[in-house]
Amino acid sequence: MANNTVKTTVRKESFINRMGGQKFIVLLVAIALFLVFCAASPGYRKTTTFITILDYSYYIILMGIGVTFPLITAGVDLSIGTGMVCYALVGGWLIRFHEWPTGAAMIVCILFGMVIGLLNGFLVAIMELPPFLATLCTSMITRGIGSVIVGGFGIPWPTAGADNAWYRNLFKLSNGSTIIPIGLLWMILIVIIMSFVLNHTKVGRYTIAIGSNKEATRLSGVNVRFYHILAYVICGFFAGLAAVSYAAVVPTVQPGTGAGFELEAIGGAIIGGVSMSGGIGSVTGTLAGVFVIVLLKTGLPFIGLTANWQQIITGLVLIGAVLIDIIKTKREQIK
Amino acid sequence: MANNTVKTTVRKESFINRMGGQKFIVLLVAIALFLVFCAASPGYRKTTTFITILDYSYYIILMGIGVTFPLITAGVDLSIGTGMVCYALVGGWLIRFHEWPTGAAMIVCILFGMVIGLLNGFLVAIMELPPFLATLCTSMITRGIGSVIVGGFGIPWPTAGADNAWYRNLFKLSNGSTIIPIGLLWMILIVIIMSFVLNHTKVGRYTIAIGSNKEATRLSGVNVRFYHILAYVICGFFAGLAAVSYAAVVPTVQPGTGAGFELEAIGGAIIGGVSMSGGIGSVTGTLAGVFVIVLLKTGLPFIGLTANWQQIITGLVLIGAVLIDIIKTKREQIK
Amino acid sequence: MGEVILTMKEIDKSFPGVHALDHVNLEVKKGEVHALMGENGAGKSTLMKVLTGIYTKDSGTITFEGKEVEFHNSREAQDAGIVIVHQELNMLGHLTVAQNIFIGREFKKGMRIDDKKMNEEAKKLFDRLNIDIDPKETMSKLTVGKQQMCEIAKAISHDAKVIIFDEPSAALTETEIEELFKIIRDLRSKDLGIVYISHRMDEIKVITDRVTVMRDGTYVGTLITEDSTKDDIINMMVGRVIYEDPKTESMVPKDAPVVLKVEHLKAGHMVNDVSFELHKGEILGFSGLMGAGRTETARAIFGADPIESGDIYINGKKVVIKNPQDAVANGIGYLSEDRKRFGIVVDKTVAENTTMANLDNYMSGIFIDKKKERDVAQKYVDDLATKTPSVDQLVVNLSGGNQQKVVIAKWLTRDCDILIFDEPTRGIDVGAKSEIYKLMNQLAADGKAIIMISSEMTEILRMSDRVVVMCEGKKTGEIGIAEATQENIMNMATREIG
Amino acid sequence: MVAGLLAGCGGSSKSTEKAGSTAASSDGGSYHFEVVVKSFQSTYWQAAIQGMEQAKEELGITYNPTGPNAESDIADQVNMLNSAINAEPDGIALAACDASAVLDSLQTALDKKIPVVCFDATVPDAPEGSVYSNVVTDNGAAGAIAGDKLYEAVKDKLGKGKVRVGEINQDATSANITERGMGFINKFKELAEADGHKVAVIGNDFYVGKVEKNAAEADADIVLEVAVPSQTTVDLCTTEALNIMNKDDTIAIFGSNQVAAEGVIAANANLNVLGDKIVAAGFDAGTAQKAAVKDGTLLGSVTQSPLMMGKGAIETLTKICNGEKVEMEQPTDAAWYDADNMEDKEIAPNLYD
Ligand SMILES: Nc1ncnc2c1ncn2[C@@H]1O[C@H](COP(=O)(O)OP(=O)(O)OP(=O)(O)O)[C@@H](O)[C@H]1O
Ligand SMILES: Nc1ncnc2c1ncn2[C@@H]1O[C@H](COP(=O)(O)OP(=O)(O)OP(=O)(O)O)[C@@H](O)[C@H]1O
Ligand SMILES: [Mg+2]
Ligand SMILES: [Mg+2]
Repeated sequence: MANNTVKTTVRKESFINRMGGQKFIVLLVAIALFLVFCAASPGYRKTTTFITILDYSYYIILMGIGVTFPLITAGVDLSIGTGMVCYALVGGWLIRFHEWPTGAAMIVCILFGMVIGLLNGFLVAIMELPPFLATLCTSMITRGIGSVIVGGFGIPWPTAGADNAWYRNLFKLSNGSTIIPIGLLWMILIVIIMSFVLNHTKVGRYTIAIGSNKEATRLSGVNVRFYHILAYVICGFFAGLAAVSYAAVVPTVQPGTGAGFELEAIGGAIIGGVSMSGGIGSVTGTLAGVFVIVLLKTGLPFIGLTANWQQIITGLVLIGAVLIDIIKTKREQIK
Repeated sequence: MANNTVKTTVRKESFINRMGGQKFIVLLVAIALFLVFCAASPGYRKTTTFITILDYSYYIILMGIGVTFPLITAGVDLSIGTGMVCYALVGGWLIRFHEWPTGAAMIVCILFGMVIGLLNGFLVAIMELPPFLATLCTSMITRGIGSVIVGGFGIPWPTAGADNAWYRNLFKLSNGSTIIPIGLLWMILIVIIMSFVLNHTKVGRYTIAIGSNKEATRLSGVNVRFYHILAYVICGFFAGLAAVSYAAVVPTVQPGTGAGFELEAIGGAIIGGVSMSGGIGSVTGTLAGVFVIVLLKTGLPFIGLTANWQQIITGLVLIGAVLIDIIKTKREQIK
Repeated sequence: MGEVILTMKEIDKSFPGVHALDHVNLEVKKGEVHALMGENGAGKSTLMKVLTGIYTKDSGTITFEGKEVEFHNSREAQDAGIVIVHQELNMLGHLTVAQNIFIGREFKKGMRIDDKKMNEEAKKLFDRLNIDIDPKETMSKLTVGKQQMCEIAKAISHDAKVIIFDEPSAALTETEIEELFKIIRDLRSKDLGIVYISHRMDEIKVITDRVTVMRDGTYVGTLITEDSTKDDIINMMVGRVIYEDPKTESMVPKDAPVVLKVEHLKAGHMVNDVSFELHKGEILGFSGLMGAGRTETARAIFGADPIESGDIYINGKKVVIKNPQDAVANGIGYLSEDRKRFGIVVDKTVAENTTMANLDNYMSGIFIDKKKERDVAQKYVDDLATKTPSVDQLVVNLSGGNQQKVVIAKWLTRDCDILIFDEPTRGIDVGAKSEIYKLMNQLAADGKAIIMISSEMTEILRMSDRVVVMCEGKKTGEIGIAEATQENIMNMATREIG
Repeated sequence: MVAGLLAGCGGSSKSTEKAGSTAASSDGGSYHFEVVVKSFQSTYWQAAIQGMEQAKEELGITYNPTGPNAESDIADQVNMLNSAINAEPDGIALAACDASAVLDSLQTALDKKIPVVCFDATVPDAPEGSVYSNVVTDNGAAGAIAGDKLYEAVKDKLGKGKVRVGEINQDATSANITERGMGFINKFKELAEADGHKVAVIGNDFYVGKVEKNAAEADADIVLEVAVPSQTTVDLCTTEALNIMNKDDTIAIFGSNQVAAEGVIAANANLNVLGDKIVAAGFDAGTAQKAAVKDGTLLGSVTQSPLMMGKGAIETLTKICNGEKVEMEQPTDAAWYDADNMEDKEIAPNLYD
């Protein structure tokens, strides 16, 4: 008897895969790290520590979310680290030496970030420069520009308590003794919005499509250049936002710094499952990945490791976090 | 009538293309930069300056040649910067605190580099970690290990004139007043050898093939894993060599440093025409690219630019150097 | 057939080193299926790419619906009503089927892309076209055949006036082709103009109304299909007559030794308890429907995918094949069905690809002997009549069929005793096809053993000495060529076992 | 000013409040301190840790040293400081990378009544009462020592046409380096102007911007050129030094920390101008610099006492915890060393390899 239908055995997906695979593992790693640090150090399990960790995670999270977009297009943005510091410098300089209102300076930060993003996008999408090189160059340029504009001096943004320091309350409300880290709420909100953008809007869809197969996307009649540039502009936008949150925690923004932050953000994104060869990635994954990095950075000193050992352990844990998923996937394939 | 021959209009290649395209342009840029700096600064056109520039270019050149291999496999090695410093530290520590002969310490440097290369290769080729992340992690690990082994202290290699400082003569012979930079000869020799390896041996052929289409290469019966790992081991070997040449020029090797050197080497390779998406690149191109970077780094202070402007100009020149070729290619395509 | 909707006149196009189109003409009417034929590299795809704005023409005119047009990109062509199903797959592997089909024209609900509606629409489309694909599946997980059907569905979903199919059937099985023809007839009845490119003569006779033939970038002529014979068309294409008759009896001597024996092979998701024997000098055809597991069987034998259980004997000796190296060392060669992904290194030269599997023979000391390499590459370019300006041409610039010839050359340099040809003539023109057939017969006569996986029934019947039929990962039958007919093979290919 | 002895952790207020959680501290004996240094990058900080190690053995306390990877990782250090505060130690010894970056954290420490002792670098705007004591080298004075010595050495060459004096500073952000750099500039300028010379300071914007009554380059007979590399690496310090040392009118050069001084030494490797044509001074120690001082390549160098600072910081914290009274400013001296005195027993221990 002929039977034309093909039997489709329902593939039993593992619990982890149903929860989002690597993302989920990384989240577990983050939670595990947190618990280990809490167990090992009394100082770590305090609310105040938690708030401090959050304070210093916002800008890395924001940069990570932003850089997820160029990464998904199979590009990269190395300029966000020094760029972020550059925008914060320029914003602080406007407030301090030109008496701009804080709000206006914040907008300048974000716009400046978008302009550099536009430049990166132009170089990559129109001039077809390799993203690694193009953004390495803009990274140098922004580092220089920031210092030149402010004249080499460190710039403090309005400190807590000053008139125009309301922006600090964006990240942390302190009612006398209790401190509410509302920055965390913002992060959650932004992650939700950007997840939506990535998964349910044209911008996100075409970002993924460009990373999957740029030429095929172009042949489908998509304005590839526009969306390719947009990915970098989004990244720049978030670097600008990160500048604001950075200025809110670091009393003085120092020119010449910032190199290395981009690696934390990019590293977080990759651990969170973003593929550097493009087409794959999620904002929630990036969030989880960045958390792992931030937790390691803040937690290792608490368990009494010196700087050198912190480096070694960070490297090993990050490799481990990614390996878990890879080994799991391999085992499943063999089955 | 069957006519199997294809009509071929003889392609008129431009002079630049016949000379090697981007490589050649980059070489021209390097020469132009050199001439500009010489013209602008009397200090720059001295032999001694030239020799110092060479001294500080060897380790970047060596790292650049090495990293060309992982780059061609569509990977990257971010660990060479801190790695190189780590090997130099360990080598110097053996000489100083364990009275090892210099030659033995040099061999340790190189072997250590190859071991880290092997680790990178294992993580990338066998465990299939993203190269960016895997080598970022080993970069942290080597930074930590170097400091831990030497106990955090800066390590000077035997200074010129000391008994066991013969290794310095490998790079520079000084007969009283005249100094012969024989390091340059070594570099030329190494470039010739590695060009040969890349273009005329199996190792090179398969490195390129892996970068172009790894799966097709595997299905041709090539031991892809072996050659993929080998690319990283070669890179590690050169990082070890670079460590020796670095130790020969800096008075003290400081733990915790080295981050950023890898970007100069990778940047140089990319400017010299190596494609980060794999399959394309040449050792001579890398050499030219690294020269552009080294010249900018050493020349800009001489024409009176302050640090910030040096950054900006470096970024702009590098973008320009790559753009020339891209614009040229585009124009040819439109024709 | 209605009025003329599209005219291309005196189209000229050159690439560096190649004069791809030399004053070519083409005229398409409403409600006709117009075949575009020609050998590999004749310029068919290039002509269509010029039409749809992917390449800019050097000279000539395009008239569409009475107006002269010039499209600058595929979007403009699409908007005007000309869509194309490309010869090379253009999928976005990371997106779902529905997302692929509606890329660039998503349904929206406010800001939000309405994926639900897209899935529904895709489902409707598939139902109408009688295709069984889950719109929510990720594209890269589908087989080549299913991906091709998605591409076709995507083209049809446009509200087009002219649809171009560039070798749609190359990746499809017989049943799928039947479905495709139903779809095309339906489109024809709706007064669309259809350009159909294919190398399969049978199809041309069945589905098309007129045929335009190209040769070496020039226009040869246009025929009415009904009024012309297969031989007329072939003659116009290659300048001679080629005969393709089914094989009637096995050429293999009865006592030929078994070179390859596979026992109870189990691998991957699909291959389940497959056993067969392959004799010296034999061409063993593997037939079956799409997804029958033939490719996976071949890949498992070749070591490309891990084997779960089962034994492989070569010349009576049990061998362990863990990876392609082991297979190659044991004298097995494998020509993949997906040449772009697994067959060639596209951005390397013809010469480099030719020696890829056998570099050891082209070394002098530790150095590659480039002269020897180019010589052997040139030899196979001549033998297989590969159309390329030189052996230094990058493979990416060759036409699809010529790329296939380069892959064949790769395995021929390596003198393997056992060759697995997975869809060896996919996308190859009649002339070259007969060359490859001749070559396979020659190889078999020289004592090589060949497994030929093919979805083209005529090919199976013409070439095989024996046929193995698979269905759903199991071997469902084995039949000598003398007894094999289209009917009994189809029967086995759809047989429920156990 | 004498600060906060009553709030010391061994004092009554805290021990009653926290009797349960920090039982050990109420013994008055084994205190635990958090130490945040600028980095572990340089041997300088290792010498400081060595001093702490000595204090640990003498006083029977425990401490936990942390620090960022580079002195420019300001945010990292603030982070570590916050972590240290949250660990609620009996006291914190801090060497701040950036004086204004730690202000918020110091406020938190004050709120939590954790005493802070700054060593190596001060925090001038620290919240009242948060910093109990500063154990620091007066960097301005230390830089001035080099200025003084170099001026003495080149005095005779002045007044015969325009001359150039170089200064290499590793960066323009850290307080130590900038104070030292300015200390040198101001001293040299002051001495030269006292002798009737006109001094123009040129080069890095930051330093030039801090000079008062700067002369125009065209009018001056002494040009003081300040160079800062674009990154704090030896090779870039070398290039900057090379540039200045290659100029015909250069007569002296000063490198204001180990990296900068080694840059000067490295630049001389091929040029061979130090000693006779150009007089050079360094700062800090290290094998290369010590060798250069010994063979006369460098006229001499300035050393701080990192060991004493580290030890002093821990001792001071212990005193505070014991409720003893401590001085707000506890300067540790910097000293000039040259080929003649570098073996002296007051000098030699500070000259780390
Ligand atoms: N981008 C390109 N650069 C250089 N040459 C090209 C390019 N595209 C096509 N060609 C050449 O133009 C000629 C025509 O190619 P085309 O792809 O149109 O052939 P085709 O008729 O579609 O062949 P097939 O049946 O094999 O698909 C070939 O010789 C091919 O090598
Ligand atoms: N569980 C599964 N998950 C994903 N894909 C599957 C699964 N089972 C089977 N497949 C697909 O079915 C295919 C098995 O068929 P195979 O390609 O071997 O068939 P074939 O007879 O060669 O057909 P084709 O003509 O399509 O090449 C695999 O390539 C695989 O992509
Ligand atoms: Mg074609
Ligand atoms: Mg198949």
